[in-house]
This record gives sequence, structure tokens and C-alpha cells, in this order.
Amino acid sequence: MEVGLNHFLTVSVALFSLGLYGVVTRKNAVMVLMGVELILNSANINFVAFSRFGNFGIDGQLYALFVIILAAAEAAIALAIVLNIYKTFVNVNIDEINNLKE
Amino acid sequence: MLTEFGKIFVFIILAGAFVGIAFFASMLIRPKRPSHEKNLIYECGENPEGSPWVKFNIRFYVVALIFLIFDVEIVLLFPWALTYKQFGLYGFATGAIFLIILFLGMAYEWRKGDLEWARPKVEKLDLKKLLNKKEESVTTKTEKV
Amino acid sequence: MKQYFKNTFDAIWTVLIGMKITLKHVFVPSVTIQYPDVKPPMPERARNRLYVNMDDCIGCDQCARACPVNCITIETVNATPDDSPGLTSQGKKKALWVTKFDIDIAKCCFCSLCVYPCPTECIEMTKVYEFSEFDRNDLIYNFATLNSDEIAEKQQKFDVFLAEKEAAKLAAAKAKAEKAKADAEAKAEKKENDKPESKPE
Amino acid sequence: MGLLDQQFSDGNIVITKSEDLLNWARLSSIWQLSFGLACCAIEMMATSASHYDFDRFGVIPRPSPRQADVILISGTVTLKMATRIKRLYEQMPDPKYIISMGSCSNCGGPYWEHGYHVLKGIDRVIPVDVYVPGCPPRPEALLEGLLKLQEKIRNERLRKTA
Amino acid sequence: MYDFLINIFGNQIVAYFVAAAIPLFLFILPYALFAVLAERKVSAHMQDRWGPMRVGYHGVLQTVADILKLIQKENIRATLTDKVLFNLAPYLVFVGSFAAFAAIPFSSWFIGSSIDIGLFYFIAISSFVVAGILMGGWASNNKYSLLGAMRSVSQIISYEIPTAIVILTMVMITGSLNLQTITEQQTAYFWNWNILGGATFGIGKFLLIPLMLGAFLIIYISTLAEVNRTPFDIPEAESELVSGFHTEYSGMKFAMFFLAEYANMLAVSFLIVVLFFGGYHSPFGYIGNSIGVEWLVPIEQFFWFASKGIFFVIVQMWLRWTLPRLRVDQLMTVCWKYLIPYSVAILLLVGLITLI
Amino acid sequence: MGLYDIIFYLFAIITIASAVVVVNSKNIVHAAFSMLLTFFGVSGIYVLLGADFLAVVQIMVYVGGILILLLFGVMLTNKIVSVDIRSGSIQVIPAIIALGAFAAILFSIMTSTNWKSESFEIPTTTSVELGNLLMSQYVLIFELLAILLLVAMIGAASIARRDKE
Amino acid sequence: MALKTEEMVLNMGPQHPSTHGVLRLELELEGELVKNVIPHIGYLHRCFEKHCEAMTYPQIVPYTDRMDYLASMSNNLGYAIAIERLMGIEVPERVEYIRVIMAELQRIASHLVALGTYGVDIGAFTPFLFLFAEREKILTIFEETSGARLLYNYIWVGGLAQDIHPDFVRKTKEFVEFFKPKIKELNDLLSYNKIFIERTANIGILPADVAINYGITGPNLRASGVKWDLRKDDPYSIYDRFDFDIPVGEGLVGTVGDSWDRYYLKVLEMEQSLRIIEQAIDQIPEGDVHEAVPKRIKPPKGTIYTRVENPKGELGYFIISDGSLNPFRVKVRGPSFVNMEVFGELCKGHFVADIIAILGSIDIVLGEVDR
Ligand code: SF4
Ligand code: SF4
Ligand code: SF4
Repeated sequence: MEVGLNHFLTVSVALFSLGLYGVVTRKNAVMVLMGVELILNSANINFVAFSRFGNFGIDGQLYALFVIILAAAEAAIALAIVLNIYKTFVNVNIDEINNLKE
Repeated sequence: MLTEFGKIFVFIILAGAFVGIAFFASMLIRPKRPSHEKNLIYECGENPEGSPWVKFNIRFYVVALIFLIFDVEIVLLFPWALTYKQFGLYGFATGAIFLIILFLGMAYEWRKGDLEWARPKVEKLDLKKLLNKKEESVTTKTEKV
Repeated sequence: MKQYFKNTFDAIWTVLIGMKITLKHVFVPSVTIQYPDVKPPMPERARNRLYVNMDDCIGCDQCARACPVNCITIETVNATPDDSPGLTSQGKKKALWVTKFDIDIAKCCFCSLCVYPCPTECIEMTKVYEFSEFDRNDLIYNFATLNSDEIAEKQQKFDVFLAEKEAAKLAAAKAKAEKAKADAEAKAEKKENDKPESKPE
Repeated sequence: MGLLDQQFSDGNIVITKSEDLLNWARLSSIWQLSFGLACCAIEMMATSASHYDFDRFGVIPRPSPRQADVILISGTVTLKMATRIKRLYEQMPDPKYIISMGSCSNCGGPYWEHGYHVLKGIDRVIPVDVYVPGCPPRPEALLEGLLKLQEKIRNERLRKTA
Repeated sequence: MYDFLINIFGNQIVAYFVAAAIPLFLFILPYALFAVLAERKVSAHMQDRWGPMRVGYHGVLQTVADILKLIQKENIRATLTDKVLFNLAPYLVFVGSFAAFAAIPFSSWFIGSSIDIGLFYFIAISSFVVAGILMGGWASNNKYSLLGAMRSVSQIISYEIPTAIVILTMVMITGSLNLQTITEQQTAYFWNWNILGGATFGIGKFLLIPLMLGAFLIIYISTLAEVNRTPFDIPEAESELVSGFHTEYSGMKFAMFFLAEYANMLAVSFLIVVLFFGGYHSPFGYIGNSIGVEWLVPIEQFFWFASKGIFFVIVQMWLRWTLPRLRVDQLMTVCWKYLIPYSVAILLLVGLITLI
Repeated sequence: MGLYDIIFYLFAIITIASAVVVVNSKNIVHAAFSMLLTFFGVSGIYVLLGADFLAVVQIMVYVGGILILLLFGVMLTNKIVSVDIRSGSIQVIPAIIALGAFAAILFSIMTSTNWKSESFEIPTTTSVELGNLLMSQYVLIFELLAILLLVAMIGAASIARRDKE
Repeated sequence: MALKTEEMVLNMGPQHPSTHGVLRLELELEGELVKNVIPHIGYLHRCFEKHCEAMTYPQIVPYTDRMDYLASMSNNLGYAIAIERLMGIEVPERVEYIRVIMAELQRIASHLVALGTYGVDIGAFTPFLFLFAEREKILTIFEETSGARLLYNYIWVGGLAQDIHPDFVRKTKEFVEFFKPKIKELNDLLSYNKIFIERTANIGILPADVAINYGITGPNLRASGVKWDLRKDDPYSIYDRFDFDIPVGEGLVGTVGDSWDRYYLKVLEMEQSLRIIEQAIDQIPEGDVHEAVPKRIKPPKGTIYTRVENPKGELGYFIISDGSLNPFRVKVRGPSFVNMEVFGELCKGHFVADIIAILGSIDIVLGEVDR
């Protein structure tokens, strides 16, 4: 089968599910972040694939670029928060951080 | 016909292969005489104390963080740098504003001292403190000729 | 702000000065001594490996006593009068056979303290510095000229000589004793006074 | 199992040639563990300095034992230090060599008699290849020791010696 | 060049592999051998010594012997290291530094890959080196290694910013990201080089010259830091961290780091040559053109390119043997407080000038 | 199967296999490093999709930036040598089931939809095109992104710094 | 700052490129910051003092060489003076002059090593080799006269081992002329280098009062601004005849008493030593150097403490004689050992890299610390 849109979408779906799986199951906050990155990547593959096969010009790529930039900003903020959580609780396992006050 | 990226990929594969072959050649020749001491971590001949895998200076983190933001900024500026000439002064202004906004951030960090490596003021050695710590007092009088 | 630009300038300027100096040194002829091909001349007082001129050594043990690290071992056997070791170059008469003269160069600290007291100037520090070895025991230098047979011979000779001497002494003593005995008969009371005299101090 | 771990019972020309080549490489590029102990270390430094220039022989100091080929024991080895030296030596990758420089590491030197805290010769702890006598050995003497070591490496054989 | 090789080998893929192998085996490796020797010779002569003398004539075979010896050395992997990552790190570092050469135009005849975003690619590929260093340092489970790797990484990423900003400036002038295009713009004689304001004449050219000089200094300093050379060799600072992130590596693995380091030095020098010094162009025109021997030109170009690149490598060595090294915090200060503001100022000025 | 297809499968496999390692690895540092491969694979896929600029951005931002940041984060927050690094998972079985179902649904939707798929020639110099777009249509977003980044930088740095006491 | 960063214990040494021998530093780190430094010494304990009890007086001289092996002559000198005072020996003029010249040359040689290795610590390798090449010149002079390159055993009780070599005066003069421009070159290459200044200025500041109370002596004390030099303040030998200055730290680029001052003071001291040599070399009287050497050294019962200004500080010998051929007790006040004491305090709050800068500027020799 000639590699076409569907193939790329399949990869994207797989990546998305794996990312979601990571987000849901991992205890460590940093690992959760990694899951999020995977999800964002899968979304980007979609953007680019549609831009390639969908005849809307390359706006799709630009969106992907924006997503990457947002991902970077998100990673920075999120990791800063994780660090703060760690500072407070000396732990980054999200299931154990249930005491939001303090 | 490979695309230009294909050629790069060939480079990458080749480099990997080269390293692999070199390791393999070395494996054929080199001796293997492990011993307990040899397999210890090197630490100037002493017993390693504790693991290095401990938490690290947050400075490294802040540097990486600021870098990430700038990195992203540069990524955005590349397309701009390629095309701003077509838009004349307007094009230049867009980029310049972008840069200046980001520089505000940097100025802020500068002011806040985030660009400094963590360096608390080194206390000047104070004789009194040192003396108190040491209980027995030492006479400070010296004969200067 | 002024400081800021001054720092920049200083940094670049001093770096350039440094670079100028190193560049200058590229053209300065190098000072390296191409060692194995060119051997540097040793100063005349160089203190390296010890050498003992056994012809001159009288076995007086002065050097061994002066040595701070005790790396000289000297054993001697007295020479018998008929079998003299000969003269030193300065014409001193030797009285001892040096049966063992070992210098453990591995221990030596090249202080040359052993050189000064030697009465015949036969122990000296030479200019030889290339004497690395694969085996530590090769660094123990044996200067004694006698081989083991000769040593045994000399020892035996001396023993014999000693024995003869002893015998002679004994004989002399006997003769003396006999004479004394004869005398003793005459002066029996004086006998007690002899004993403490013969005791060595 | 590497080539250098093997012992060939009879040498053919290939083995002879390759062992010559390998020996040549090893003897031409002796990297030294930068490490000094006492007074001899100063002479060792003088040897690497411009006047004698260790670099001519391909000797460069490496700070990490993992990348060193030769350990130059330059100075008095005390009992406290001996265990550390042993470990450093162990942590060097094979093939590795030792030069014992100076009286102290040869046998305790001036301290052999009364030095209650001095090891009487580094060869009691690790196997020494070349002993360089002197206190301290002149730089030339050290270089000569190095040449001796090179000679020793040149004569290393993969073949079993008959 | 690719056409030529395809003709010879008849198969594209084989031809490409051969094309990639040419710089690796015919240039990078011999260069690395030469550079290590040159480093020792340069340092020696600056210090009134001779450097390697006894292995071959004036020590020419010294590095060959070094490599042959490193092949024989045992590979030690301490029990506490992280096996997978420890073994993977040299690959990553070497691949990262070698792949950078793919985008570099060695001569008009030989370019690994003339991708349109060559400059950008050049910055990006060094991320692999960064990851490799961090990997190696972490996997070693050694304090010096980890500290060295951390320092190294934060240093490299910090100095990537001034580098990138200067590159951005050059992109603004040249209007292209393709290294070959940039080279071709600076064709013919040396007054067309970017360091002298580029090929277009006019008032802009003269206004640009001081700025270009500044930009060149900035990128030279920051690439120096990116390849961990003195005065920025803190990650390997012998006097503190033994030998930085490769403290635990022995034998061939160490050799790979070593090779990668020297390859990196060349890569950044090439980048500077392409950006500022006319790439492979000769400063005075070509003999081949004037005597009408067409095939001589690419060879001449390669000669010029290589010699310009190696010249900058030698300047790097020169600096190394002259300067003391900075401290970590000063390193960051230099980058964030000096280089970046200066480079941004240059960028803005250049933007204005190019609009004239 | 052409070369294009082979390379696509290669990258797809690299991406997905390493992503599996990322979410399953017990060792958090291993997970982080295998993300490097994931990013590399995704970047390869971008190249196959004709987005060369994006591919390089992917390497530069993800590998050179986010990954390093993540690793620093890991090294700062985890006692790596202790058991902590073996970061555990929770509710594995239900998650697998739910996500399996979810993926299946997505997949079926994807295959059943008749995408208007007409591949058109992507301009080779995407970066110039992107620049033009940024300058014209999306110029506001461009500036907004600057502000976003500013906020992110200040925010993150001040959050990370909040420990002076 | 930040996160309760775990403390990391980092070993530096005993095998480490920059601990100047076999010193082991145990650093308690917090990130890159040093919380505490625990120096472990004793890796080079060679039992000098115990040895002396088993040696005769002249036999001790070679062992004093091996304490501060960078300054053998000065060590010899201190010991010789101690025994001479104990026995009441007057040494001939010629001997005194030669001793002073030797001691000052030795001071230059020792400072050269200190400055050179300091450069290496900071990362500049080239000055080290330049300085070693210059030191080699001094060694040649020494070697010609005494026969040894490093451990001379030259200054004996009551005299010298040998008279000076006939070439000595000429060579020394040549060296003085040769060396003057080299100091300037060193300054340009290293001392005034911006990077070097940044690395060392304001690092490890040692205030004068602290220095005095810790018993710091030598260049380290003077760098803190205290004008204290035994050559002027408690003159021994014939130092009172020469005209020279005692440089003190001025905080030219930072604060008084920082590492740069300690470094630069050594440069200045070399200049002063050159001055002394220049004055002394022309005045060497004729005479016999063995004149006053006693045949048998057997000091009377008694104790003596003498101190001399070594390149590294005040070297004191406390000798108890019981009237026999061997001393009853020899106690040495090694300047390195005492200077080392303040090191831990100096390091607190600095970076790892600064530790090296401080250690190098204090300039210790392990042979003397451990003895
Ligand atoms: S030179 Fe010194 S150590 Fe050597 S044998 Fe003579 S006295 Fe003993
Ligand atoms: S002092 Fe001289 S003569 Fe006496 S034993 Fe020693 S070498 Fe021989
Ligand atoms: S052999 Fe001599 S010079 Fe070498 S360390 Fe021992 S005492 Fe010092």
C-alpha cells in the first residue's frame, strides 16, 4: 500500500494513545509531562499531515510551529511548578500529593 | 533520488556505522581483565562516597529554562529574518518589537539576578567569630618592627 | 555602564597581549634537549651513581658510618701479614681484605655524605645517571673484587692465622704460665693480684 | 575475547607482524597518569617541562586513570597512600605499565630504616616494570627509564615463549 | 558530484554512501589525526619545546600510534554505571558532530547535502551532542562526570544563543539559510566576503564592516565555548573535575569523544568560514580559471576552504595555550550579560542598515 | 514498496517503539532519553511530509531544549539512585483497556472517514513561505507569542526561584 | 539556595591534578558551592622528626632537604643556623654571602614553581612551562656548585659542602639580567590577564587580623597587608646589610589579601630577591668555606629555636640537644603546615573552582605539611 495520509494518522493515533496512557498511569509528575509532550507531538503530526495532503497551503505547518512553541512554554512552566511541588512536598508522585494546602 | 535530507540521513547512518565498526575492531583486539577494583567508580583513588545521582544545583535548571525560551524565539525569528526585507520597515519593526519584548524579560531576569550563578556573598572572615568558635583566645598583639 | 565597556575592552586587549607573547615564543628557539640523541654535558660536580675504586679502599668503614641511610654494607677480613692486599695509590698500606662492599643504590639518597670522610678518596659520585633496571635486585651494586672462593680462602687464611696466633698466644701464655708457675712456687701470696689485671677494661 | 588475551602456540608471520605493529603503537603512545607524590614529582614535572619535554616520546599526562597507560610512582609511598595507589593502578585499563621513580618508591629510599610510615618499595603492592634509581633521578634518568620501558614493550610477545 | 558517483557505482544508494564516506574517511579522520598532532606541536612550539619527535619524522605518526594504542586498550565499564546509556553516549556525540558536516559545502563540486535550511540544521544538530554529553556524564555514575556534563550542557546551550543570533544576523544580510547560496554570494575576491560587508557596494557595505567584525568576534567566542575549548573548557577543567564527562571512559569510547571534539572544532570553524570568510572561495581568483583547466577549480576551492578552516582551528589552539579558564559563573556572565546584548544590538543595527 | 515507504516505516517504528519505552520504562532517565528517539522519529516523519523547517525546529526545540530541561528536572527532583527513580505506574490495567478502546475508536473513525486527500506540492523552501505567512496573516500571533514567551520566562523563572527564604 | 539540595561529598585527591601533591580534600558541596572543606593530610608523612632522633647532626641535613623540597637550600640554612647558634660557631663572611645568594636564588626558584603551578590550576598551561624553563637556569647554577638538581645538601653546619664553582658569579649575574624581562613577560601573559584577574581577585580574602591569629607567615601574611619579614624583623645571617623592600599586598585589583594579591606578592618578592642577589654577588669576600666546619658536631646540652624566612613563610627549628651525637628532639615549624590551617575557613562559600584558586595561592608543599 502506498504510504498516504492514513499511515501518518495511524502513527499519530498510536503516539496519542501512548501519551495518554503515560499521562494516566504514571505517578511521577515529570513522567506525566513527558506523556503530554507525546500527545502534542501526535497532534503536530496531524497538522503537518493534513497540511501536506489537504491542500490548505502550509498554514498547517505554521500551526505546528505554534504548537511546538507553546509546548516549550508549557514545559518550562510545568517543570517550574513541578519543582515547586517538589520543594513543598519533597515528592513528585502525584498520587501522594493530596494535601493542597500547606 | 534521495532528497537533501536523505543525504543527511546517510551521513548519520554512516557515522553510526563507523563508531560501531571501530568498537568492533577494538573488541577483537583489546584484552578483558576485569577485577573488582577496576570496576569501581573512579574517585581520585578514594572510596566513592555517596552517589553522584543526587539533586543538583537549580542554577542549571534556570539556565536551561531561559535557554529554551530564547531557543524558541530564535526559531520564530528565522523565518522573519528571511523575509523581513520584502516588508520593508514594517517587517523590520515586527521583528524588532518581538525582540524587544523578549529583552524586557531578559532585563527582568538580569535585575532579579537569575542570570547570576548562585553565589551568596562570601562572608568576610571575621576574627571575632572565628575566635568564639575556637574558645581559647589568641592574643592579637604582634610586634611590628 | 562605563565599567561594562571597560571590561569588554580589557578582556579583549589582555587576551591579545597574551596571544602576542605566545606567538613570539613560537619563533624563540626551543630549549629542549633531545635527550637520547643529544646528551647534556654533566657538570663536573655531578652527583649520580656511586663508584668505589676498590684498589684504593682500605675498608675503614668510614663511609658506611657517615651514610644517613645505611645503604653501604662493608665486611672485611683482616689480612695476614704474608698475604698483604697491597698499597693504595697514595701509598697507604692496606690491612684489610674487603670481602663485601655492597651499595644499595636503590636506597641511596645521593647526598654524598659518604664521599667526604673517606681517607683515601676512593668512593666518589660519578656522572653516570643512566642505570635503570628491570629488577630491583640489580640495583644492589657489589664492589668487592674478591669472588666467593677467594673470600673463603682469605677467611680461612685469616682463621688459620688467627688460630696460629691464638695457638702462639696460647703457647706463649702457656710458657708464661709455666714460668709463672715456677715463679708462683716462689711467691704464692702474690697470685691473687694477677687476676684483676688480666681482666680487660 | 580479545587478541591481546590470547597466547598463540606457534607464531606465523601475520601474528608477528601484527604484534610488532601493536607493540609499536603501545610504546609510542604512553600516556601517563598525572600524579605526583613527593620531591621526585618535581623532577617529573621538570621532565615534562620544556627542557626535557616528555611530549617528544608521546607521553602526555591524563588526569583520569581510565585513559592512562603508565603510572609513574614518583616519590615516597606512605602506607596510607599505598592502598590508594593500588586502587588507581587497578583502575587503569590493561595493558598498563609502571615506572618506579626514585629511591623512595624503589625501596623506601632514605626512609627505609626508620620510616615507620613509609612503604618499603612500591613493588610490594603493584608489579613494577622499570626501576629508575636516583634521589631524585635526573630528568634524563627518567627518560632513560622510559626508553627501557619502551624496549620492554617492544619485546612483548603474543606467542608463547618457548 | 552525486551524478558522477552514480555514474561510477550505478546505484544511487551506494553512491550516496560513498559520497558520505568521502568526507569521513578522506577528510575528517585525516584531519583529526592532523589536528591532534597540530595541537601538540602548536602548544610545544609556543612553549619553547618540540612536541612529539620520536614517532616518525618529527612525530608525524604520533596520533596514528595513539589511535592504534587506544584500540588495544581495555574497555572498562564500572559495575555501577548505567550500561545502555554508557555505551550509547559515544555514538550520539560522534554522530552529532559528524552529521554537522553534511550541510557544509566543501567546494562547488562537493557538498554533502545542500539543504535549504543548512544554517538552521547546523545549530539543531548540535543538540545531539548535548544530549550525548549529558547521557555519558549521567551514565558514568561519577561525580566529576556528572558535574562536568551538567556544566558542559549548560555552557553549550547558553552559548548557542549568541551563535544563533549572529547566524540570524547573517541570514538577514544574505537572505538565505543555504550554506552554498551564502558561499556563492561571496564569490570572486576577498572584498566580497561578509566580514568586509558582503558583495553589494554602497554605503551599507562600509557601515557593515565594524558590525561584521563584532559579529565575527561574538560567534568565534561562542563557538569556542560550544566546543568546550579554553577559556571555556570548564567541563573538562582538569584542575577541578579530573577530565569532565569522559572521566570514566577508556579505550575506543574515549577516542570517539576525542575525535568528536576535534571534528567539532573544525565544524564550527567551517561555519565561520562560510559565514564570514567566503566559504570555499579563493581570495584572489583561481588558477584553474585563468589557465583554463576547469577541473582544477574545485580542487583549489577545497584547498582554500580547508586551509581557512584549519587556520581557525589553529587559532583556537593558540587561544587555548594562552589563556586561563573562566569559572562557571563568569562563563554564564560572559554569555548572558555580554555576548547576547552585544549580538542583539548588532542584529538590530544590521537590520536597519540592510533596509537602507 | 519504494524507498519512501521503507523510510516511513522505519521512522514510524522508531517513533512508536521508543514512545512505548517512554511510557513503560521504570527508569525515568531511560524514559527521558528514549524520548530523544521519539523526537528524532517524529522529525523524520516531518521530513517525509515535506516540512523540513519544522523537522529541524523539532530537533532544535525538543531535543536541544525541552529534553534537556526535562532531564534537568528529573535530576533535580529525583533521588535517582534510590527506588524513587523506578517511578511506578498506577491503574495500569484499566488504563490499557480504556485507551485500547479509545485508540480503536479513533482508528476506525480515521479509516472510515473519506479524507479529501490530494497531495499537492509543498514549496521546497517552507521557511520563506512560513516567514511570509508570519509577516502577513499571522503577524498578531507573532507578537502575541513574544508576549507569551515573556510571560512564560518570567513566570517560570520566578516560580523556580521562589525559595530565597 | 534552592530545593534542599542534597549535600554531595566530593573527594579531591589524593590523586588529583591540582592538589599539589597528595593532599586529599573532602568537599561538602551544595550544588557547586562549597559548604565545608576537610583537608586530609598525612599521605606523605615521612617521619622526619622521628628520623632525626636516630641520625647524627650532619646526617640530618639531607633530610631537611626533603621537607620543603622546592626550597632545599633555605631548609638547610635554617638548620645550619640553629646548630651554629647552639654550638656558638662563627661562620666566615664568604660563607654568609654565598648562603644568602643561594637562599635568594632558591626563593626565586620556589616562587617560580608556585606561580607556574598556580597558572596550571587556573587553566593556563603555558606560563608554567615558561617559568619552569627559567627555573631550570637556576637549577643549572645550583647543580654546577653542589652537584645536585633538587636536593642539594649544600649548606652544612658551620660552612658549605663545597666552595662555589668558578663560573658561579658570572652565571648568576647573567641569570639576573636574563630574568628581569621575564618577570614583565609573566605579568603580561598571566598576572594582568583579565580572565586571570577575574578568577583570582576577591577570592579567598584573608584579613590581616585573621592571618596573624592563625599564625600565617610568609607571602600569605604579607599579602594581607602585614609587613612582617624575618629578614628585616629578626635578621639572621647577613640580611641586615642589604637594601631591599618588603612588598605587601595592596589589593591592586581586588581586596587586600585575596588570591591575586598572594599571587602577585610572589612576583614582587622575586624582584626583591634579584635586588639582594645583585648587591651580594659583587661583595663575596675571599675565604675558606670549610674553615668553621667542626670535625665532630656534638652540641652542648640545651635547646634552641631559630627561625628563618623560607619562601613559604617562617621555618622554625626547635632542637633539644642532650649533649650526645644525636639530637634528642627536633621539632619543625613548617610554614606550609601552619598556612594550611586557615584554608578550610577561606574556602567556605566559594565554588569548587575557587578552591583550586585558593589552594594554589596559599602555595603549600605537602612534603612540609606532612613532613
Ligand atoms: S650518597 Fe649518601 S646515601 Fe648514598 S651511600 Fe653515600 S652517604 Fe649513603
Ligand atoms: S671510607 Fe673509603 S676507604 Fe674507607 S671503607 Fe669507605 S671507601 Fe673504603
Ligand atoms: S627518592 Fe628522594 S627525591 Fe624521590 S621522593 Fe624519595 S626522598 Fe624525594
